[in-house]
Amino acid sequence: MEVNGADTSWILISSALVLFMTPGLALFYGGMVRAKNMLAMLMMNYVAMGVVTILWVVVAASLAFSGNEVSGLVGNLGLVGFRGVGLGNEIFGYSIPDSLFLGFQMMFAIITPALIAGAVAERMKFSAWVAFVAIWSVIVYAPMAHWVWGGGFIATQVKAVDFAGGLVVHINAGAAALALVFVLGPRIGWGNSVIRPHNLPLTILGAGILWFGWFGFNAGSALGANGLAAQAFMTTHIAAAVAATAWIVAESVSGGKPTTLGFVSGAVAGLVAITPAAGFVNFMGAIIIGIAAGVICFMALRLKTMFKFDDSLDVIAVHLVGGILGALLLGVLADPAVNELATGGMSQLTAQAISVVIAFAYSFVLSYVIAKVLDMLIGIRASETGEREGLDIALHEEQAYQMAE
Amino acid sequence: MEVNGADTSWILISSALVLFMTPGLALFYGGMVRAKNMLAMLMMNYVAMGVVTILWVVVAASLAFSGNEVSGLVGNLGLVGFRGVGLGNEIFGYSIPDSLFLGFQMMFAIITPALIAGAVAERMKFSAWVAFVAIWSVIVYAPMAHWVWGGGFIATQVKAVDFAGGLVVHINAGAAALALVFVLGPRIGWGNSVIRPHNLPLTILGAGILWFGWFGFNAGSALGANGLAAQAFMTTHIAAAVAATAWIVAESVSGGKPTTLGFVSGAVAGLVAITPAAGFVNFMGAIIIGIAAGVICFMALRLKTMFKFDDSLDVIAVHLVGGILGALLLGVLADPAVNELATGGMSQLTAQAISVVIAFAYSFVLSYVIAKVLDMLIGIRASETGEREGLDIALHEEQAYQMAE
Amino acid sequence: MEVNGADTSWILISSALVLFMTPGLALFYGGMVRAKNMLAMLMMNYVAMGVVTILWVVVAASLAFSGNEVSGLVGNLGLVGFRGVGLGNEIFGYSIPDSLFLGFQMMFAIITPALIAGAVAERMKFSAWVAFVAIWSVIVYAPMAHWVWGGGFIATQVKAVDFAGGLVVHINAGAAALALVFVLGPRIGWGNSVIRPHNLPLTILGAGILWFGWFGFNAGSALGANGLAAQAFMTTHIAAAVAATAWIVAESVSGGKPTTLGFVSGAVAGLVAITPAAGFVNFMGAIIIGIAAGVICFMALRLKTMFKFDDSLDVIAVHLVGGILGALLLGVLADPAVNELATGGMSQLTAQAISVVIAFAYSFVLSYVIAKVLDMLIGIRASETGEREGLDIALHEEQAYQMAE
Amino acid sequence: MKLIIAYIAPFKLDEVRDALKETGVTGLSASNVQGFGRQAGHTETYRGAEYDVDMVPKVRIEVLVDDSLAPAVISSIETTARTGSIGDGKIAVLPVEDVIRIRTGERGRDAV
Amino acid sequence: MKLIIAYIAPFKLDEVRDALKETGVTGLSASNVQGFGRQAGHTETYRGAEYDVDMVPKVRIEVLVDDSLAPAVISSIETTARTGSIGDGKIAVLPVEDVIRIRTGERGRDAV
Amino acid sequence: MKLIIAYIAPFKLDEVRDALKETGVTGLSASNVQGFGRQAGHTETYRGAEYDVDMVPKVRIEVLVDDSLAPAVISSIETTARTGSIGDGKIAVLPVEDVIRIRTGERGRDAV
Ligand SMILES: Nc1ncnc2c1ncn2[C@@H]1O[C@H](COP(=O)(O)OP(=O)(O)O)[C@@H](O)[C@H]1O
Ligand SMILES: Nc1ncnc2c1ncn2[C@@H]1O[C@H](COP(=O)(O)OP(=O)(O)O)[C@@H](O)[C@H]1O
Ligand SMILES: Nc1ncnc2c1ncn2[C@@H]1O[C@H](COP(=O)(O)OP(=O)(O)O)[C@@H](O)[C@H]1O
Repeated sequence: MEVNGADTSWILISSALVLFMTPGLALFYGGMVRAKNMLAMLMMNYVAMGVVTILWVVVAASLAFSGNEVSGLVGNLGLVGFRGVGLGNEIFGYSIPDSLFLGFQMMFAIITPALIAGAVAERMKFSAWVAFVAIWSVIVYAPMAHWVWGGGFIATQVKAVDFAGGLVVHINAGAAALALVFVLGPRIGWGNSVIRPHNLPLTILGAGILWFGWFGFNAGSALGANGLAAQAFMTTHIAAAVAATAWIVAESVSGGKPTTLGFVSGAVAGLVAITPAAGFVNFMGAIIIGIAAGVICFMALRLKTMFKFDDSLDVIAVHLVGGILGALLLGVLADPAVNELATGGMSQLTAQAISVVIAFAYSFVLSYVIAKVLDMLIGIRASETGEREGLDIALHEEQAYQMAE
Repeated sequence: MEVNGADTSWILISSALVLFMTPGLALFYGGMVRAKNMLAMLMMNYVAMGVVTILWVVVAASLAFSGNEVSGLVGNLGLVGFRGVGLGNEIFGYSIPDSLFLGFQMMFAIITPALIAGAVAERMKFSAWVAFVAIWSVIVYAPMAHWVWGGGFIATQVKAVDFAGGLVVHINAGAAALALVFVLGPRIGWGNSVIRPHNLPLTILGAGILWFGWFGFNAGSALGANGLAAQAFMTTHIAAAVAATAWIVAESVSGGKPTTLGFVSGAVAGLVAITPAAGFVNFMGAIIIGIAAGVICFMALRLKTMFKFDDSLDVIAVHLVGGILGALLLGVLADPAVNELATGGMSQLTAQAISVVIAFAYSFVLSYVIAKVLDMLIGIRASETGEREGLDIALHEEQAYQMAE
Repeated sequence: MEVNGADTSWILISSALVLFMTPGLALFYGGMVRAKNMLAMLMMNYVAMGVVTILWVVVAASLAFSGNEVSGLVGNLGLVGFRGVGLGNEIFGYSIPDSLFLGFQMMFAIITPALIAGAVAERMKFSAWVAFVAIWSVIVYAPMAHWVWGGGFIATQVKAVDFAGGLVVHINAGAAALALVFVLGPRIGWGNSVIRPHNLPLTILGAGILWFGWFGFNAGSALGANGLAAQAFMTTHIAAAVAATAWIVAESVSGGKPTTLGFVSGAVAGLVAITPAAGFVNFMGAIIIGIAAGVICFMALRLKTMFKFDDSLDVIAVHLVGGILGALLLGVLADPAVNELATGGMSQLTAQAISVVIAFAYSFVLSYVIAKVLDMLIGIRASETGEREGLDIALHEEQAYQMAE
Repeated sequence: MKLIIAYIAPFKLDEVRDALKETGVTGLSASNVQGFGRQAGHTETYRGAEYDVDMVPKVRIEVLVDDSLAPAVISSIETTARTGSIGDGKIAVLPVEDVIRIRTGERGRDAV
Repeated sequence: MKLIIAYIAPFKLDEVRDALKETGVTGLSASNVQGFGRQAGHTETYRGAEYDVDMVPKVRIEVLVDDSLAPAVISSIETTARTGSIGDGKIAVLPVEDVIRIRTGERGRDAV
Repeated sequence: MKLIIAYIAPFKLDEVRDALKETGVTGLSASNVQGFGRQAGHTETYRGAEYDVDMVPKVRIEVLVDDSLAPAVISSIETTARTGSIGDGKIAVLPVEDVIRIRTGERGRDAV
């Protein structure tokens, strides 16, 4: 296949859109923390754009997408330092330049650890976070990407599918979030009173940016400008809209008011859940996934109270639960008329379930170990004074907002 | 015609851009209300992304774009639930997938009612707003879209043209805004003292997002990546720039200072006015439309004081007046060298004038009736206490900003 | 060559992305000034979208891109008012419509003077700023664009290259900033105490928008959707990521904490430095440029203290120094395997160095003269009371934020 | 001299300021506070968790006045800020030993 | 009557308010201040320039109380706001000549 | 003891704080207020509607001091905050009955 201009155009802008999601996510999360931790929250997200990019070029891209070693467990070192990646498509043979394929994938590698930040907000040490992100990108993210998208065993042996990252991105990040939350423990004062968001308009703007960027994430995963991209575009939007609406309906039904944070949380939940399914389901499938995501992720908020863990910004309820929902529902709802790569039905569902378990287990266990080791070596939690005073001053010597002068 | 990758690529991103305008609009409006109504304002916009999407898929898209019944008055139910919409272009035969065509159009259906929100800000009840948007999308927006773009009587019999939504979007929303404002009455305290915007930087950012997204709106309306799209892109940008400048010149000439809110209001006015004309006029035409929009919309701000109606954020001066300006000027300025579909001249102008009257009358009357009926059934205005306390707490049990903790 | 849909699609969205950078820049700068000067800062940026657009259409585009007069010193008046620019590509013969080529270039003409605003923040008079931008666009920017991209003498005789604007945009703006800073003098109170940013989250969001938009800036400069665009896309992203990381490492090494403002400043420095080189270097080249930009621009912050000039928001350290770095390093690092138009090596380096000197000198001298003349004619500095009270009220009769009511 | 502090509903600020001007007050300072009182407060929701907020936004006005003007100021605030519903707020009168106008160095009642 | 002003660490606000409610206080007003005191402050950085910030965010609580309740209020704040580390803040007790409840016009101790 | 309240121009805060430190003051609290006074205010524009804003941003400083230090504090603020133009602000001196340092429980002048 030759490099095709139209596909290249669409994946160029899709890559930019996915990169833009990380600032969007930073705002989405940042608005929900207290003012004194705002910059630290933004920084946890932004730093992924630096650290993961470097590691991706140096080694992670190669582990994910170069060859296939140890029966599908990991790639080789053939593309270390993007060696031999030129302007053409000789390596991967897609209709877009090889560098662009690796670039598009890089943006996913960036936002995935950034998603985790929401769970550990307001208490994790910056140095430990950077170390965690660096290690995790190489030994958790890259192999998982290989298994699912790089010709590894989940694709070829388990035969599970994942259109744009239900396993690789959301379950992966959600499981890591859970592990980190256990190692870190709750924020000071958690459970006594509700810790309130300091600037919801920024959160809502962030959600708007996420929604916008997600078109690149999901419809870009068609790797071309074609009918499948359009289908993924539409299922993505529909699931987001339905889930957002379902969430505020659920809020109202359970005795509260429809909230703006609820609406945008529902939208994100819908976007998460449709991610693995976007290019496999029809419009009815998107609606069902949207409803499920809106209602079940809303209910999943209670998990943290039931099991007493402090997942600061509900990464588990939204990304872990939403990702699992999408990966499983896709097993039921996949429509071969949309995409013959997934047929739906019992065997598909089984494959999906197995892949979910593997992704969850691998990410949870390794994340736990990395966090524990880092905690022993350098400590992963900010000092008590720092946490009280605010991480912005304690870790970055900066304040988000200044008194008017 | 086959599905064309280049056109698909451009309409994919254009659709994303138009969707992104709604969060942009939310900020643009949100910055102008008082802090206590910020979230309610954002929510009025965002909820359109949920509710309109659902209704569009379920029925409105079909009424707008499927067939042509009752001599061009409305579509049929052939596409209810997006029935039969697949990855190809069998239904509409454009050079992009059918689902993408409906998706691009959906984004217009979303932002149009969102535009109305500015007029009713700071006093309308959320439940009534949701009901209004839902009903209006189906019985006002969908038919109007059909008349103009779906093969209905304005296109085929009146022979008026509307490149990207002067009639369908701006006059339509502006007329509805006027009707709602009459039914609702003014905000408490309106007229006694100026109600001041709480966060202009967000308004200005919102305007930046709108300007950015409008390229998808107007240049996307060429439905392909070609010379006409480029022309619409350029006329859009030029009109915005000229109108923004004209507005601050008008401010200065009439004895004030050039304001930032004036600049961005002018930009939006220019974008509105060029919308129907973007793919029909040459660059000189764009400049003339820009000047007219900047100056006349600025002067139209006085209407609300003259006729004593509380159009909170000047939807009428900007969208109704701007939309009418553009639709009429296009009759004079259309250049067949740009697009042979509009020739300019007297007969074109007459057709445009007739279409303006029809669009205004239909939208105003139906919107008035819907609002009145809703007011009788559930009440459309927030309680006095709620309005004083702020709609965020009263309607959504949330506060936009929290005291530093 | 025929107009090509894929290339057109990519340049349409690239143009929109570059336009979006100006609102992004406004936020980036705006967050760093004091609250009382917020709107004035935003306005200095936004007004460029108005004034430069008008002048570009009227005359500047023609001076830059029409023909080649006085041995490569300036264009002619053949395209005044975009005369004869139609839907095809008859004039320039690129694979995109002529109007789009001029539109893409226009967005560069807009953001370049906007970059200067950071240096003169918090004290320059709005009227003088508008006059400066207008004159500067025509007699500094347009000729420089001609020399480098319009077939002028830097391209044809000096044989220096500039992929996306190291000379034309960054050195040009940086030199003008330096000149203006000398004419204006420092802000009241500068040097006594640190003048602190009022809203860093907006600055960080602005940087995110800049990063996003820069993909259009650099990868769009390939003028097509092809391997070179992908290469520029990747080098751009890599340089930004590396420079951001290098900056916070430099901060830490020199005894401070890694700051969020540092991270985003580094990102911008990296984006600046890669701009001239994006389509000429390989990935290793991008990494080296990134490291150099992060470390050297960070060190260059000290210049203003050493030489006692008040460059409010460090335009010189970031854009002038970063631009020079990129333009020179490209001489060393250019890889003909990436783009045969630049070979690297001694003669390339010499050409680059000469072009840097010319660009700096021309812009500095003319900017200085324009500023001096304007100062004599209308005064370029706000009144002392105005500066103390805040420019928002003094110049625009507006306040950015209102006390909660 | 007295310092009169009033906690009032935010939407009353303009009215109260205008009334005070008519009373002869030549200066005042206002700031935002969060007040807790008999007024019930309200419920807020954060991601499914409801909680009671018993602090409501109020505006705090401070007026330095000469003793002779104090009663008029108090009754002017009382009349203007009253809506009759809970949350109207409170006025406190504090003794002031001295007032200085920074610009001129005037002291006492001349400085008010 | 007294006006009790306390400058406390922001994260203590909820606790102090709850404690005061138990003491019988029926109202208070709180606002954000920047405090300078013995507490060291901190270093901030702005684009490579380090500078010392000796102001730290504090919350200022004001409680109007009847004389009889004052000692209880003071000791309640003292106990609840104390962490034992520098920066815990201060309490000041000011005499109040009169208090008026705007809604009812009640005066003095009834108004508190 | 006294509570000295000063309303000053915002850009004077740093200078005043430094001057007070030299005078021997060991603590103060500052907050943003909107002041109305002789200073003319300014015109603002909102979408073509001009209106007068007679409130200007000021900073309010509160210093608890021992009686003996009060005169020095007052004259230090006077000198530093004065620019000679309208809007320089005011200083008020209020009697304080007691001061308590929360951390240690010290009272009176030791607590200041
Ligand atoms: N004892 C008090 N001390 C300080 N402020 C008070 C006190 N009581 C009330 N306030 C202020 O007055 C506001 C209104 O008081 P509230 O009791 O709700 O209304 P009302 O005075 O009409 O009964 C409160 O929100 C608070 O700001
Ligand atoms: N003399 C004072 N006048 C006004 N406020 C003060 C004074 N001293 C301290 N404060 C306030 O109390 C806070 C804590 O004071 P600090 O001296 O840091 O702690 P501590 O009282 O534990 O020694 C300060 O940040 C300031 O807000
Ligand atoms: N009577 C007053 N009560 C409370 N605050 C006052 C009073 N008079 C002035 N102020 C405060 O002092 C500031 C400056 O006062 P103003 O009359 O403008 O200046 P000047 O004192 O120089 O004549 C005001 O903005 C306000 O914050």
